[in-house]
Amino acid sequence: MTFDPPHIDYAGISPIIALTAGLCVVLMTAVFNPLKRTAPFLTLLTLGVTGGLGIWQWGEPKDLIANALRIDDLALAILFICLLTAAATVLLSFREPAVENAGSGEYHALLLGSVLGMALLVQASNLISFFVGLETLSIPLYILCATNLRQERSLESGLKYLIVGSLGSATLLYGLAFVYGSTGSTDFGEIARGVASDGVLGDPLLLIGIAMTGVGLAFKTSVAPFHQWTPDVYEGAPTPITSFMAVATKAAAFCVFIRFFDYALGAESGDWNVALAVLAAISIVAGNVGALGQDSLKRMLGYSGVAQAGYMLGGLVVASESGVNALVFYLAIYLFMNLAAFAVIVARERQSAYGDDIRSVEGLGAEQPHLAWPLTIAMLGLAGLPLTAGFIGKLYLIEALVAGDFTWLAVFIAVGSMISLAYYLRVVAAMWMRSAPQAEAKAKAKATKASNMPAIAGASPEADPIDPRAGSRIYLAGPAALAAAATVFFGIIPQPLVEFSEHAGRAIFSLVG
Amino acid sequence: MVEVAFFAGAIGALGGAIAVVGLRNPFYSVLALIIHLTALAGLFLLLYAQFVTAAQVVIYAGGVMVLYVFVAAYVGGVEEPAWEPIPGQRILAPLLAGALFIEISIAVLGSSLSGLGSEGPELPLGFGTPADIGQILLERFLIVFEAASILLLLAAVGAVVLAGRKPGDGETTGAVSAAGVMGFTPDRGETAPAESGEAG
Amino acid sequence: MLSWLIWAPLAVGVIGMALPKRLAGLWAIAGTAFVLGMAISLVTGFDTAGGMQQTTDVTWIKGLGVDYSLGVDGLSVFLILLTALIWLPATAYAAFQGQDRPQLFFGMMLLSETATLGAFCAQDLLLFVLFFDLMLIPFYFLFGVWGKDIPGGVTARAATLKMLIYTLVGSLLMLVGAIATAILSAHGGDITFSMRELAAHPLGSGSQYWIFWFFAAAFLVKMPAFMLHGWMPDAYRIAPLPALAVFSAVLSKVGAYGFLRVVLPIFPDATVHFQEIVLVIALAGVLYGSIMAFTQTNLRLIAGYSSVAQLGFITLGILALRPDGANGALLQIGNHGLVVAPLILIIAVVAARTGTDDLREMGGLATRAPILAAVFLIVILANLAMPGSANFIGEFYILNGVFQAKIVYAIVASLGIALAAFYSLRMYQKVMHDRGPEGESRSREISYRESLAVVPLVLCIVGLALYPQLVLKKTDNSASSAVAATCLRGANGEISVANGYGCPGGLPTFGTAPPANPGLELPSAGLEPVK
Amino acid sequence: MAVEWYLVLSALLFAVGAGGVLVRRSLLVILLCLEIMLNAGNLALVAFSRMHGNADGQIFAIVVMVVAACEVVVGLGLIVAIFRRKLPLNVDDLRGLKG
Amino acid sequence: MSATTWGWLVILLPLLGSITIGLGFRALPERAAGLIGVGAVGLAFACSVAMLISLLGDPAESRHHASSLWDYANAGGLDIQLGIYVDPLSVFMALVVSGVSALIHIYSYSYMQSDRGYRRFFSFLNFFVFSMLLLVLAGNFVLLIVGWAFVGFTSYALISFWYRRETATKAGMKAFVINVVGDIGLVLAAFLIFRELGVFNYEEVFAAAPHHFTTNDGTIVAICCLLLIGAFAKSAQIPFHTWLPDAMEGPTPVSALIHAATMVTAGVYLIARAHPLFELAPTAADISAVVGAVTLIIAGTIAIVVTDLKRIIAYSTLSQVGYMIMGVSIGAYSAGMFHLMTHAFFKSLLFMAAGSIIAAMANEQNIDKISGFRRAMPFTGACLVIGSLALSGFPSTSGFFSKDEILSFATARGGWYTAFGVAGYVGALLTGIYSFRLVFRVLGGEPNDEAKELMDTGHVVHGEPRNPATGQAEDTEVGYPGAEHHIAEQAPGMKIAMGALAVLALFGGIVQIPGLDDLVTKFLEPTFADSVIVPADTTGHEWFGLAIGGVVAFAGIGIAYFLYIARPGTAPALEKRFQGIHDFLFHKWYFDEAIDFLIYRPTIAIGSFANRVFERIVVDGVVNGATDVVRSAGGVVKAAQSGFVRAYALLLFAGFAGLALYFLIVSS
Repeated sequence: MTFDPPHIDYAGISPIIALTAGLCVVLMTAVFNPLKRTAPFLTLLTLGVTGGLGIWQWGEPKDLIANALRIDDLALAILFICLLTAAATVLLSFREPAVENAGSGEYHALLLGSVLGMALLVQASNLISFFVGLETLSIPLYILCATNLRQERSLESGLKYLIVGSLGSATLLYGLAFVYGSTGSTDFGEIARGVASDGVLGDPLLLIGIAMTGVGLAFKTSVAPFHQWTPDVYEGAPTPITSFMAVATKAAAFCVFIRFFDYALGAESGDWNVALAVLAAISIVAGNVGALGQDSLKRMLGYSGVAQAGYMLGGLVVASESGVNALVFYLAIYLFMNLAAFAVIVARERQSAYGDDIRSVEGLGAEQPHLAWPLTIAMLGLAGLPLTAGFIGKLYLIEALVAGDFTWLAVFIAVGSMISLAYYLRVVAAMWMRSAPQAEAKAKAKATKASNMPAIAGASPEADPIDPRAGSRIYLAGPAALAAAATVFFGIIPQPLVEFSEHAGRAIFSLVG
Repeated sequence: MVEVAFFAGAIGALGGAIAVVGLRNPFYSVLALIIHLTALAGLFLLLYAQFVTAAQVVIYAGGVMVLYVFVAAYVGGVEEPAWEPIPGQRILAPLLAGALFIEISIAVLGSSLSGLGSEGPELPLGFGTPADIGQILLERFLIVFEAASILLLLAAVGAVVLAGRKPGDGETTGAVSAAGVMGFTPDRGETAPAESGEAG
Repeated sequence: MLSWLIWAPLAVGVIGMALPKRLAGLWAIAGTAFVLGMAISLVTGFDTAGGMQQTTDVTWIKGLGVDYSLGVDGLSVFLILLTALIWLPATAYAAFQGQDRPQLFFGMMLLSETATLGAFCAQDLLLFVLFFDLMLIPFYFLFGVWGKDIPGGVTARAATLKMLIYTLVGSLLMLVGAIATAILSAHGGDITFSMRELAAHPLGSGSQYWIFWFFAAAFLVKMPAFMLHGWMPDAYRIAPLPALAVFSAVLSKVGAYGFLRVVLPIFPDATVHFQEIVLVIALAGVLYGSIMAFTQTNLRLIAGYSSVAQLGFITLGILALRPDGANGALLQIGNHGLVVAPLILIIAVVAARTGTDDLREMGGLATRAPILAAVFLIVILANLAMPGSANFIGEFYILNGVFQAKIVYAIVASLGIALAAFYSLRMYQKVMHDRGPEGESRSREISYRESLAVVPLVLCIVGLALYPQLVLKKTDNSASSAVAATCLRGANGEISVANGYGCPGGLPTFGTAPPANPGLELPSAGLEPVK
Repeated sequence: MAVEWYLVLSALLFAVGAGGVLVRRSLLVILLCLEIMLNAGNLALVAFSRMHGNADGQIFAIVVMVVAACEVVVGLGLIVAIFRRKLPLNVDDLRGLKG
Repeated sequence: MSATTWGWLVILLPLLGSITIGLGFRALPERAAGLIGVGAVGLAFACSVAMLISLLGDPAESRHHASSLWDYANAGGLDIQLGIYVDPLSVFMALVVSGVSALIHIYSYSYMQSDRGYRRFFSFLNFFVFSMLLLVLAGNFVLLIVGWAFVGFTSYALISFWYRRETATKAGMKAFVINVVGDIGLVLAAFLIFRELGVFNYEEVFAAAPHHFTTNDGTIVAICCLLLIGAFAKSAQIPFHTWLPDAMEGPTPVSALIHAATMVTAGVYLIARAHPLFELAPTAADISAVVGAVTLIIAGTIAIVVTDLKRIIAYSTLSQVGYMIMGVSIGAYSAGMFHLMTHAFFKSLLFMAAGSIIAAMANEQNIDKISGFRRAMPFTGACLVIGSLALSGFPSTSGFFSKDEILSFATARGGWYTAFGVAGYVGALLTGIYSFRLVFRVLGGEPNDEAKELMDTGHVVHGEPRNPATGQAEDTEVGYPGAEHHIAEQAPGMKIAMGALAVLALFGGIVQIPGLDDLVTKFLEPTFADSVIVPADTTGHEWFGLAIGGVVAFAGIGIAYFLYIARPGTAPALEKRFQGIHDFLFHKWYFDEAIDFLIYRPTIAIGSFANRVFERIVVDGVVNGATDVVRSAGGVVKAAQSGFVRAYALLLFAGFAGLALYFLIVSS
């Protein structure tokens, strides 16, 4: 028996190495008290270095470590999205009660762990690294959701996520087992060849495997009817974590969705695309109608995320390069739109007495336009109105869908967007068309009370402290403004982002050939 | 002989599983799971997966189950109420489970893949032995191996975060993480054998 | 040039956001005046004989085949002027009125001007859709933030949301339709949204049939057409009047313009196929709008329903699929814009004096405000398409087109003219004549500032009445060719779909007899009296 | 024994585990049921590995065990945290988030 | 200068006058406004005369000129010019219009002096003259419609001149809407002409029509019927006549000018103008003649029972216009135009006289309350008598010749056209009765209070004026004759105008005495030269007709004398005896009620149905229904989101099972 060590391309795996190293360093800060305050900065540094290494590797696709991973532009594109989200999450987590509860080092280490999982997932090129990546992504998130330990809801959301998430993982695993069983390989390339071979194509064993894999991935991307964890977990989790989940998890899961379905199972696309299209349609309907009348902004965004996942799934359904382009483009702009929204929600959560209730933003247009504008732009963008990137994103998706003969799904997107206006604009209306003297007064009263009587505040476990100046903190207003600016910028000059996503699409379809 | 072993293992695994679901007391469920896992380990052995069998016994039956027992003992055996609050769940749940079983079985039995009906091909010598597995793991799945260890680290950190005592809990005001490590040793103890088990 | 025209308002608006409150209004007036100047120079430089002019064509989104493509032709040139012309007085009026949060208000006004000008200039289908949708955003804010809640009735927020969802139903489907058009006509090749290209390679009639409705829905809701006008009453009730003036005067016309610009050239077969259905909708709009207008007592709603009726006429003209109808429709688009904007501003003036929008609480304003009454009277006469006004010429052309195409529709539609006379005069009388319920002590003459906003528009009405040819001669070529698209079909130039008029060379001939001898002969020449 | 037998058994185990998650309310037992489902997957993996004479499936199964262990650790950590907060360990009582 | 240049001047002068007065309404002194108004119209008359002279300078066969200022609307195959057409007919009309208008302006200059709306009045009045001249001089159908609508509008504006009176504004609205209906008829006729001939210009249309249409072709009949709708609406023929009596709410000079002398005769002009078309469509011409005949009789019957001073004259106008319509429809073009001219003279004279009396009565118009003015206002009384004589066709007055020329033409044409002659004589009898009923009731009898006061003091002073119809106090501030009233006896302007008209009414007939001279016919000859209806020699018929006419007139006047002077009690007795007929006539044959019931109410009903039901249930219902569907779907989604994690798992597995099922089906 000879040991044949795999070739290790250190340049290729440098982002993963950087993340791992960063994770360990950040974890150290948890142990050494004086370093505690440095954790966020070290995390940002790690993310920055990883991003830099990613840029270095841009445009040089290669298989890594015995084909377990493949770094290409699709992987990097999604990785950039995840890194940006994570960086924003770090900023939003400044002074977050959840961080205090979990310990800054642990919190950030877990965050980095999740990002590491994403890095693995987006590059995953065989079933095992796919599964491990997905779990590395998920498990830290289960914990992070529950980090606001003082809040029952946070615990509940963590637990719900864990239970349903594990169910999803088990189903996914089972599906992967069947895919492995019917093709005899764990490698995506081999699977692609196996699937296309006679006797396997259309075999029930393979198809049931695809069905179960689809369920698992649909679960991760919050596609209905596997979406039900989303609103609950989004609402219960600490808001920075919600924003992280909303964008990064979805992006990473969609990346592997693309890689696995369009590449490994590409030959079967004629069978799975209709099924996924139906799921997309159900998501669009369920997400949009569910979001109507939600008072919790995070919950509303959760449902909206379900609907958006339905839109994005459209890009996958058509199994075409333009579909993938559209999906990646949409994910990129989804990052900006969500970030702008969540940054404002975090600010208002800390500033007002209403938490993430819609009442917390009432009258914001007059009181704090620098917060109202980003949220407005985010809502308009999510609704897909022009001059925001959301419009271009929908345009891109619809174009891919129509070209792929899924015009009916395009119509669903249109109708869904229409319904979505009702809840997105409700937020806008609350900001600009209502005044909120009462809310502000209460918040101020509560703030003074909190500062006067810290003991009582501490004793009341459900109440988070009020920070009356949260609205003008640069680490909240800054990301909000930048993300909103990006939303508008890419709405007017989308070409850079279009090219970015075309790289991604080409990366995967050059494999398909 | 193989058939007898298979059916014995199958009955053990299935019986254990049904017992886990059926027994009212969580503590007994934990014990039933141990039976299930052990029986499954036997089946793995029948499939020429020696290392998996060993890991199953060591990690699961030995390690994870200890953890379960600890926690079950810690939180106490709480009987579940018989009342079902979700309408339709009691009827739909078994139906759905049955449907899943039938669908998967149809897929398995309806498949035209040639290998399914056979016992499988002749296997090379040493298939599934620790050496074989170790070599594959380090040659082809190195990154997976490393990732799994990071995952375990993260899970450990997570357990500390979740179960550790906090200053707010009013027991100690020391460093949070230190208190966590001190206050919740079992999982720390569990991660070590898992890592070492793979390395071997 | 066109880019400057389109984006100047937005630039002005953005700068205005940073200005102090009292300067915002003046700055916005200066901005809209500047835009008007540009629009006028555009019109004067317009070459009547030439087709598309002042074109800009830059690739915008390469992968999607979307170009930033602008141009002006006879269809759009006066609409651009109209836009610039209406925005200035409306902005001025709003500034004189004084607004809450003026920077935002004027920012939104100017953004909406950008969007509207963009829609009129866009020569790329997708760019058109984009601007078409964009128009809604500023109006969502204008209506929602500065609208007034009706006590015991609808709130501004609810009404605005209703309007937005209604109009977006159409626009989003239109987006799908536009994309489908481009993709289907590309036949797997490079996708382009260029309207000219799309018109040159029309789709098969099967695809046209369903895509047609996606576009028609968007345009008909925007107008609003009969049965799709559900958003209109509430929105008109709550809207701030200066914003409503531009909304009613210009935005509702974009739908009609869309028919001419997009539907006729790109979906000719479907247009011919569904001609009658749209005609019926338009006709119902004419009658229903008119009847509703004279049973309403709220001035805003009278203006609103009258717009429904007028837009019905315009749609009739377009769907007559004849050059005269199309020319009339274009002229009427301008006319109605010129009429309804001052009408709504006058409603604002009147409401400022009486404190109500309700006819029943008004009367006898003319006693104290003869100038206001005279101005109002001119507007009203134009609104009821008094012969001698350009509106009459517009309706005359429209109805003539319809009459020659589908005679029954024209005869029924002419009822609308009588009803228009009724409701318009009724409105005038109840406000200016007769007696109010309790004295009219509050009434005063139109102020200098208010007349500065209203009177120039009225002068435009009068000027156009004297010389409607000013518009017609510039629209004639483009309107005729837009209509001609519905009869020139087939790749080899053969006429595969006839719109019923023969169409040799794309233009219908008239009558069954040769045209009369143009020589000036005595009527009796050659005829011996029978003794 | 033909591989089919193992697969049918695995399907049965998966179904039992799924049914258990659906009907049991104790958090602890739900975690146990999840274990059963993962183990069903493992059985399928190992059986396929035998069928193809390819050890990838076994590697996969080992990885799954690690993952399962991690899930258990986190799950139990959550149970402890919930127990500490004196909250119910019945999943049906955890429904502060809904709608 | 050519005839067309004069023609443009004729149109332009009153327009300039109107604009000047309108824009300068604050700056101009009242008197200046009046002078500008009078001057503009006077100059217009002078220009008309110049136009006449210029036209007469041309040889008879080329007495027609077209002129266009600019392309008014020329696109899409339609060519509409801003053009006029000058020929004997239009010159004749321009002369009558501008001449009578000038006199009425002079009258108004005095009459309206106590009115606060003086400048507004003159501005409108000048605008009316402009519109009417535009109408008669227009060179194509579109411009005709423009003029047509303009006079309609000015009519509206002047009827509701006293806009604080509800009765006035309602009457104005009625007039306007009915006129718009007429406009629509014209517009549709223009469309049809365009469809068939592709042109709008008179010359081209009339030249092409005979080649294009065969006689009584369905299309040409349709065209003519549509033209007739316009003509009837404007000339207040049945069933479009109801607005005219109500139009008497306006100031009296307006009634004289618009609702007697000029505008209401536009229908007559139109038929004469379009005679080449009507001759191609004899059916339509006959319909028109019948309507004219019916109108003249019905209006006559109503006039006998109406008690409102001005309305009696208004119904008589209806009746007289009926004569003209009948005349031009049966081919008696120059006779019709002749009657149009003489009618303009005597009818405006009548109105002026009535206005003088009404002023003295402080706007009380009920003849039951007016009596005995013969000595209080001798000049007015004389004018009233002269006007009435001419109206009833008393021999040697202008009406005598013109009316009988029409009737004799009818009898001369023979066949069933004779019936029109008979109807005309019946009408003439009625005319005699009602016109002298008015004369006898107003001038005869005991002087009432106002008459007495006038005789005693030389002036009348009234209290606050009230609207007799509603009892509302008049708003004198915005223009209603104030305390100071102007009567012909004291205002020179009124006297001049009335005197001139009295002379014309008495002696205007001499321009066309059968067998002696035929100035009008000769002058109009070139226009109607193409007429195919030329009955045999009519002179005999005319003299015979004149004889009958004279007898009938005497008879009518005699009956009136009998009823109102000789046996004053007879009239009320007859009223009692024939209560039903009286009521029927008094309610004007229930035309208003019928229109109200058939048209107005249904429209309102539809409107309120649409408002209350349709809008809410159908229009909103569709949307609300869609919203409800969406909302209830939201309810379902939220109900599924029960918070039970096991329920989520259930749905997850259900989705899984469904998906698996789909794939199993696909695989088989």
